[in-house]
Amino acid sequence: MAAQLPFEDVALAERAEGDPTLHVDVDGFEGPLDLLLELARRQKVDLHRISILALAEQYLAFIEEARRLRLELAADYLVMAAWLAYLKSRLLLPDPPKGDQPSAADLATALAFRLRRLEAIREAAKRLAERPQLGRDVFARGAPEPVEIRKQLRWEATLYDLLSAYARQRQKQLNTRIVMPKRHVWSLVEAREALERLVGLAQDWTVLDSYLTRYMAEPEQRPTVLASALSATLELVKEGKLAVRQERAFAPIWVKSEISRTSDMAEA
Amino acid sequence: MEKRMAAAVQAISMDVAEAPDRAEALRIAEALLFAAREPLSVEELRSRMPEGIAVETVLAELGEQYASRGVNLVQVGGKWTFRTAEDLAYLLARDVVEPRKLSRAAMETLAIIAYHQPVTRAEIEEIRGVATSKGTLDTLLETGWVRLRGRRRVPGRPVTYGTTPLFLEHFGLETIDALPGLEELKGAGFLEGRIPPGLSVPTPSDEATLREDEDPLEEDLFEPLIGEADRAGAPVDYAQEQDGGE
Amino acid sequence: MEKRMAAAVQAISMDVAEAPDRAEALRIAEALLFAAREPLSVEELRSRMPEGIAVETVLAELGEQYASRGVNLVQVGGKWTFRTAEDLAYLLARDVVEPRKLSRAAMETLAIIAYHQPVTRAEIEEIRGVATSKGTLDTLLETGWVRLRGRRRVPGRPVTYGTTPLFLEHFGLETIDALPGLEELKGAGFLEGRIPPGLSVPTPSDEATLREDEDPLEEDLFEPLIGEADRAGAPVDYAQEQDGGE
Repeated sequence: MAAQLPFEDVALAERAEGDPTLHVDVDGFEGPLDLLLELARRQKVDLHRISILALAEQYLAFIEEARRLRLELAADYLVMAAWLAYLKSRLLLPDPPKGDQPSAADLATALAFRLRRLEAIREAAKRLAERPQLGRDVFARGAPEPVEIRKQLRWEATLYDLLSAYARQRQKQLNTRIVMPKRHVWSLVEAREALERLVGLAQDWTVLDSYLTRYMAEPEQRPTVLASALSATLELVKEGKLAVRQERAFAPIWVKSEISRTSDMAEA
Repeated sequence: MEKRMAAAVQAISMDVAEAPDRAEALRIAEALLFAAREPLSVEELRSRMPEGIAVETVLAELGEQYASRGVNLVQVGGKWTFRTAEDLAYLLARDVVEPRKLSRAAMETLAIIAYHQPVTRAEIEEIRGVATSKGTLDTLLETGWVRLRGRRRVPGRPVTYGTTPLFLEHFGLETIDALPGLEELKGAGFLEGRIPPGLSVPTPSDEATLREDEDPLEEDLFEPLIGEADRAGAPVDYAQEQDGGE
Repeated sequence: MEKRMAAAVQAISMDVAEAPDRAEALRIAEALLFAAREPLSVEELRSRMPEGIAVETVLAELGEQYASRGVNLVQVGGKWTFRTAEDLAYLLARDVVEPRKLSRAAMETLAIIAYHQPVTRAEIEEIRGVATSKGTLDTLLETGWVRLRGRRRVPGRPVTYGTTPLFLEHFGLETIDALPGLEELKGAGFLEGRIPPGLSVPTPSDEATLREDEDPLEEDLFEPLIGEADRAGAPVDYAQEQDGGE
């Protein structure tokens, strides 16, 4: 079966009309069904009235001849031969009483149907191939004029886009200009001036906070006033002008003029 | 009486007004069909013609005008195109660079696919009584006339084959129903037997939509024929079929 | 007399005999010209038509038949071919409008040009705090919304940019003064925070007439942006600006 020959050349020559003995040329056939169809055609009757028995005998004879010549046969040819031998025996013997198996006549009819169907589709294939084919019999426009696609860009942007783009940049500038609100700071100098006045007044122990209240009219001024006042107080203590006392941590701070005390001492 | 007169006058004036429009519609359809690389559907033509034109009427008239000419207006695969007249093939064939001729096996397989579609490889082999080589199906897929449709909803889920619009265009078929001898094949019952009884009429279908017994192809089916070849591996002898001519 | 009669009879019979031949010759020429990949010369046509045909006459007749149709027989480079009628050429082109969005960089640059015009590239870069790529300005010129106005009368004579009437039209602005100021922008929610008294928008001018500090563009400024690109070469880092969308 090492055939490299195309079907048309060999097969037609080998199966020339009127050749009494069929050449054993399996290569030319496209499988057992094709071989059977060719054998059926040789009966020269309508495929409807073909003798399946005769066909089976011819096929078996063909296979016998092939084996005699020690030709290598494809398995499916042998499978078909075995099946046809079985069919032949069934056709020759009376049908067994009704069983599960289909009758021999049914099998023969089915085979005949397959052969007719193969022939019909071959005829259809031939008629299809004979139709005027594009590029062989009929032709399309040789130089079609393609539709030119002209791309036009349409730029999309809204006034909103424009304004937000501008605002975005101005906003950046707004953000980089840091404007610090002017904070009121009670400077050390101010604190000292205020406390120096206290020196003259605080002849007895006085709570520092109560004296400073007047300078803390606004609550946010409290930290700066307290901080500066404390610093100035310590400075005045160092200079010996004030005395400071606190009973425990976070307790009110008491101040008293040292000048009055020294004068007391002097008086004493 | 007066009313009827008026109607008649209106009818005449409409005729007069329509005439140049129709002539122009014919010219436009002609130009579009001449220029196009591929056949155009009625919808494609309509979308590119002035509104309110009865495209079918224009096509019918155009077809009539060209019927006796060297170039004819034909319908292929439901679309319209100009083709050189069939009887002039002998003059034009001189141009043809030896067209690729399909082998007998391939042509037969193509016919089975066309008439029996959707059809599986096993069904093709059943009809031909011989194994179908991978080469034959590859060749047919390569022509662009045959495509993988889906998978039959049976054990093994075999791939189903069908034809393409290009098939219709190549063989100049208006629709798949225009296949030659289709009625005879159908009448003889040759197209039956593959469809589960009661499912549908045995008529070839090259519709894009799948049949009830077909599943879509998997997305990973990039190399469908490899799977097919695997399946067909063991029992058949491929050497017996020759697609040498391709 | 008899001789003349005979001649006349012969002429008539020749006419009769020739008529179908001529019709066939027309069909053949028609099909050949239709199927040809390239225009055909009279010689090429002659060599492929039945002998004894007056090809020129056939072509003249064919040309006449097609003169009023959607496809005409035309002569190009001394050869013959079918072409779509000139008045139907519009059928062979289709405009596809492709919407494209301006990149953020382009939009910002456009906004600055609109508000600060006439403005130079250096000024745009100063406001944006980033280098302006050539692509961005090219894109803006392409939109038709921005134009080159003139040259600023300062060292280096940089080009000044401004907007066009098309800009006003696209953005629905009556005049360029209709662009909202900073307070209005704040009112509309575009800006947040306090606007310091020093910060304001200059009065933009898109007038055709140049400002006092502008010179007209030179006539030889065919490719103005090339010069611009050269100028902008060294000191700026273009990588920091992304104009991906363009």
